[in-house]
Amino acid sequence: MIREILISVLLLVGSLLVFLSGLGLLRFSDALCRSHALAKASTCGICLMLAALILALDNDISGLKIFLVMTFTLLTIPLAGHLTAQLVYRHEQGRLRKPASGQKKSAESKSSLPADR
Amino acid sequence: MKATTDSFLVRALIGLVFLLVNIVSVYLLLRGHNLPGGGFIGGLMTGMSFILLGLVRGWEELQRELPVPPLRLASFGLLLAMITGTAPMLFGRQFLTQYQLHLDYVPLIGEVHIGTPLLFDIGVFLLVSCITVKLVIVLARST
Amino acid sequence: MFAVILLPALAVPLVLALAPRLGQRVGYLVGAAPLGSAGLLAWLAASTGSQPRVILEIPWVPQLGVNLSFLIDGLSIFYGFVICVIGVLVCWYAAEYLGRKYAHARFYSCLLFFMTAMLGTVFSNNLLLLFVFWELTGVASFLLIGFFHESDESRRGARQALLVTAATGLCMLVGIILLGLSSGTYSLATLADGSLSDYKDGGWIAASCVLLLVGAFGKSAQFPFQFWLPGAMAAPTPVSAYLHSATMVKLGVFLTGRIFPIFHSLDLWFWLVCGVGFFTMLFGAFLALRSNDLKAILAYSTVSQLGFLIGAYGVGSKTGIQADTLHVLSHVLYKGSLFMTAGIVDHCTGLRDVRKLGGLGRYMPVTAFSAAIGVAALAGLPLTTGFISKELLLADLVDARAWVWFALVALSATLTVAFAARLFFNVFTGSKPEALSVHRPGWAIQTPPLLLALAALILGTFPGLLDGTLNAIKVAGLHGEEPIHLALWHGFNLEVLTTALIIVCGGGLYLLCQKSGWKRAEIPTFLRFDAAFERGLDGLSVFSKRLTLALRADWPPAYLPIVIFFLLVSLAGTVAVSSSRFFEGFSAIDISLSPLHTFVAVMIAASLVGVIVLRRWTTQLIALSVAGFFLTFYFVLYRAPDLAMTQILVESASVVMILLLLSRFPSSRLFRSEEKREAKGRIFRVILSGGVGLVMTGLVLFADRHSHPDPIGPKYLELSKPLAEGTNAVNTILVDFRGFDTLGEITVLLIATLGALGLMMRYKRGRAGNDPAPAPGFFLEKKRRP
Amino acid sequence: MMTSVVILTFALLAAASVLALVRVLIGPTIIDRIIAFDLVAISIVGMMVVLSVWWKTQLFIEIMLIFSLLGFVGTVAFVCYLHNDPTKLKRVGRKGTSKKEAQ
Repeated sequence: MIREILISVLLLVGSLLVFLSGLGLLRFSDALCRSHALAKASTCGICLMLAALILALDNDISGLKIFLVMTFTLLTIPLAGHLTAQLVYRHEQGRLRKPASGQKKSAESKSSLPADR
Repeated sequence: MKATTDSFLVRALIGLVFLLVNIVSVYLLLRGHNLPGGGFIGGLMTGMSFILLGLVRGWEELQRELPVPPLRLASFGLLLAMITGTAPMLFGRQFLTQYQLHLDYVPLIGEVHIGTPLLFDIGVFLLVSCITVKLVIVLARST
Repeated sequence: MFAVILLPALAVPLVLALAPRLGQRVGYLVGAAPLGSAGLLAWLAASTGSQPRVILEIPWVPQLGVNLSFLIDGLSIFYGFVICVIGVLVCWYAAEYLGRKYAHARFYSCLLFFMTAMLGTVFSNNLLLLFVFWELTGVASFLLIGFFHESDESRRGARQALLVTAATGLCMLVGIILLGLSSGTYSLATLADGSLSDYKDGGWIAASCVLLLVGAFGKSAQFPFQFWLPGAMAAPTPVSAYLHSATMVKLGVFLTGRIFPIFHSLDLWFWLVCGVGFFTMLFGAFLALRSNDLKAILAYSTVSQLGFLIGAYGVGSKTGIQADTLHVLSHVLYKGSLFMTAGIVDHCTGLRDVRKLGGLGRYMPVTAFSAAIGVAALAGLPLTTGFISKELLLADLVDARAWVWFALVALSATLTVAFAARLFFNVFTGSKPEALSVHRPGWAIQTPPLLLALAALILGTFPGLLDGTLNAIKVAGLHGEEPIHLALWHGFNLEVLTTALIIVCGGGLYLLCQKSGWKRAEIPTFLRFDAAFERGLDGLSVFSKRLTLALRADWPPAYLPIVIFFLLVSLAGTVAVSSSRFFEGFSAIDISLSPLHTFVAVMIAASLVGVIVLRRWTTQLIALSVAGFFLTFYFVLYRAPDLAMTQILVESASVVMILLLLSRFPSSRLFRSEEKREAKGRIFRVILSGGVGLVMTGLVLFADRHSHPDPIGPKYLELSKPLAEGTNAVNTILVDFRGFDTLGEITVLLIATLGALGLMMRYKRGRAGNDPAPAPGFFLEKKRRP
Repeated sequence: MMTSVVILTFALLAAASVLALVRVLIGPTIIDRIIAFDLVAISIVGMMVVLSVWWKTQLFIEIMLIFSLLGFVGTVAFVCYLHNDPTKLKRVGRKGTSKKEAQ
């Protein structure tokens, strides 16, 4: 019974995190933050769900395999995030807005990145 | 696609990813007969891993690193598949009859069940992976 | 039996080996092969007698009814002898004629290959086998006509000959199949004695008879197809002497003889065969009169004589043919010798235009003598076989009361006399134009024509010698029952009178033309069928080039919508036509949407809309791969892991390759002009794709309703464990049950890759500038230099 | 209890992928689209996890691995493609706005 609860908790939290990363993707103002959202939140979400899967399938071989999947996702998704972030950074160089010194300043500064239909 | 990403992080980790993917692809190949997997899938995964390597490290370097020219390996794969097909004809059986062998006390692994379809699958594996690699390398270097 | 046919072919490797060493003299050795065949044939004929006997019934393609079965009867023995004996003489003549510099090995191997094909055609009993050998002779004639492949004229002549004979050969094939289907058998022996009435549906018989005759007419250069024979004169003279006078063009006559017992009771037989035959005779004689080149005159005279031979088959259709083999024999003898003498004249003087020749008699008396006999036989003067065969034909015509054909034959005979006289007198007598340098031919080259001419003379004066053999080789269905009695003088009757008249008028016509200096002697343009044929061919290629350009085959975005549009129209059309049957099952579909499936379907649809809406290639590619991911998830929903894996791997591999391809174009600016043009076609394309989607869903639903009664899927699942000892049915099918398909697939994969590499390598070098022709099809390369 | 959790998780993941798809469609620059593409891949892997939890099968473990691999390969490919050709990054707007941007 505890296993059921644990699995459902893990699943819910994991999917919530993935959802949040999706939301972040939509809400954030420029590409750099979006890659930030992608890299962190979704990795953690997926790992939690995989942990839930390990618990759900209780034979140990598949557990090991899922652990392999987990390491793989832990390895690749941040790397992808890093790549995109680096690309954005290299492309924009100086034109990125400074970290918001004052609340006022960041509100009015529109996304400096040219939008692309 | 001449210069690739010059970020050190990706260059370092790609080796690990390459290794992981190839382990899984060989695993998929070997268990192909009973569980989802098989020659095509394994071959494609290995091909993808090489593409990944090429993307990150650059195609010329990949071309140099390849231990054996891919087309030769591909034709060897085809030859292997052909041999497993024609060998039974030597013993008077029909073309492409498959033999199964069931070993019980293999020292390390325990009970093993291998057969000529596995050889056939390995042939397919070699062919598919080498073809993907060769095509992508030539396509990339011809830009 | 096989030895007779295959002996020349077996000699080919021998010739190829010895030719380099023996050089010119290999011709004599080659002559041994037909001699051997002739000997074997004689022994075979002696042992079997001339009753038709089918030998060697070896099934080759039993399902189609094709078997290697050979028929020995009078007709085939006679033709076999003609082929072998003339073959020996031609080889001897060619040894002398072809000097040092020609490729003897290639020439003689083609010649021997031709002999085998001819013998095969003559002796084959199965019609389809006959067709195979028939086409082989066509190929051999193509090789031999085009022997001097440097000169454009011989190449054109060879191509023309091949095209015409092959086209008519196809008609013949259709005729054979029609005949085979309606009569149930392809073997000539059974067809010959079976009467026409008992075949199932008579309608087809007339059609197959016409088609077979078209094949025969094409091969024997009859009226509509006669233009290829003069074109074939570009071949070396031994070939012309052998193929285009003695043997190959006789195939049409032989075929008419073969199918005579089957079709002669048809009423159209008389009109068609006689009509085409005798009209060609007149037409050929007329053209011969108007042409100047020595070999062209002989070619057109051959066309007219072939008309004479084929017409002979039409005449005696009621009582059976009298002496068709005699007609063939006489034509072979004198036409062979005439061609060889023409060859000698050409060999010694290098000229073939009759107007520039003259007075050669003094330099080559032996050739002049044999040419004289040949010309006399051609004109049908007494004391030659030509006279006897013309007499017999005229006698047949008189018996059959066919006065129209009688007049036609008489007219063309007079024309023949005229140009025959021109052949002899203008070339061998009269004054020699000084510009002509003549060197005396050796005796060896002059003996083959002499032998033929002497044979024509002796058999002409003492026809009795032939009676025995002619009666021996009678074929039941073909020849009349009562024995033929040849005599020089049949008493004073109508034929002798007409012959005398013919000779007198012919002489008069010759003198008339001689006086007018043969000024009008060139073929009017509208009669030059071969020129029209060439123009037709060129027109065809121009049309096809223009068509591909019109369809813009090089710019896929332009022609793909058209192709899809027609696909749509045809599918929608079939659905509309059979709409009642198509939609009857649809009401029973239960539309229970499981939330999961609908969600994925919606997502796929949404991302595909994205592909349409987005502008740039890279963004479209991303949306496309998103759609691919969801599609793969669909397979996961249906619990098909293998399928999902393969699908996603292949898809992303292709995405990477497309990306590599995209990165080849310097920047999207290049596509500016293209995209402008694309924009306006966009709506049409969206509707089109919508239509295709609709039709596909319809088809899927239809297929779902009418699934196969006992699908094979479940069987594979059960058998997978016991037979292949593997629980994963997908893989056992791939590797074990249908291993052969997989083997085929991976071979195709390898070949396709090599092809792709070839293209890509070519393109790479192209850009390096040292490759003359850049990669075809890359519209970038052709239209705009980036 | 379990089914309701599965349904809820699925709904959340579906919402995540819808959001990602929206970003793919409207995303101003290509990089946003790449990120969104990656998130789509991840959400699909999530869905597969939920499915295999629900159906209690081990079949889909490899596919999850392959999906994450291919998500990564796709991203790397696009990034390398863009890396070599920065001109693609610029905004190619409608009606000539790109001219102004390009300076």
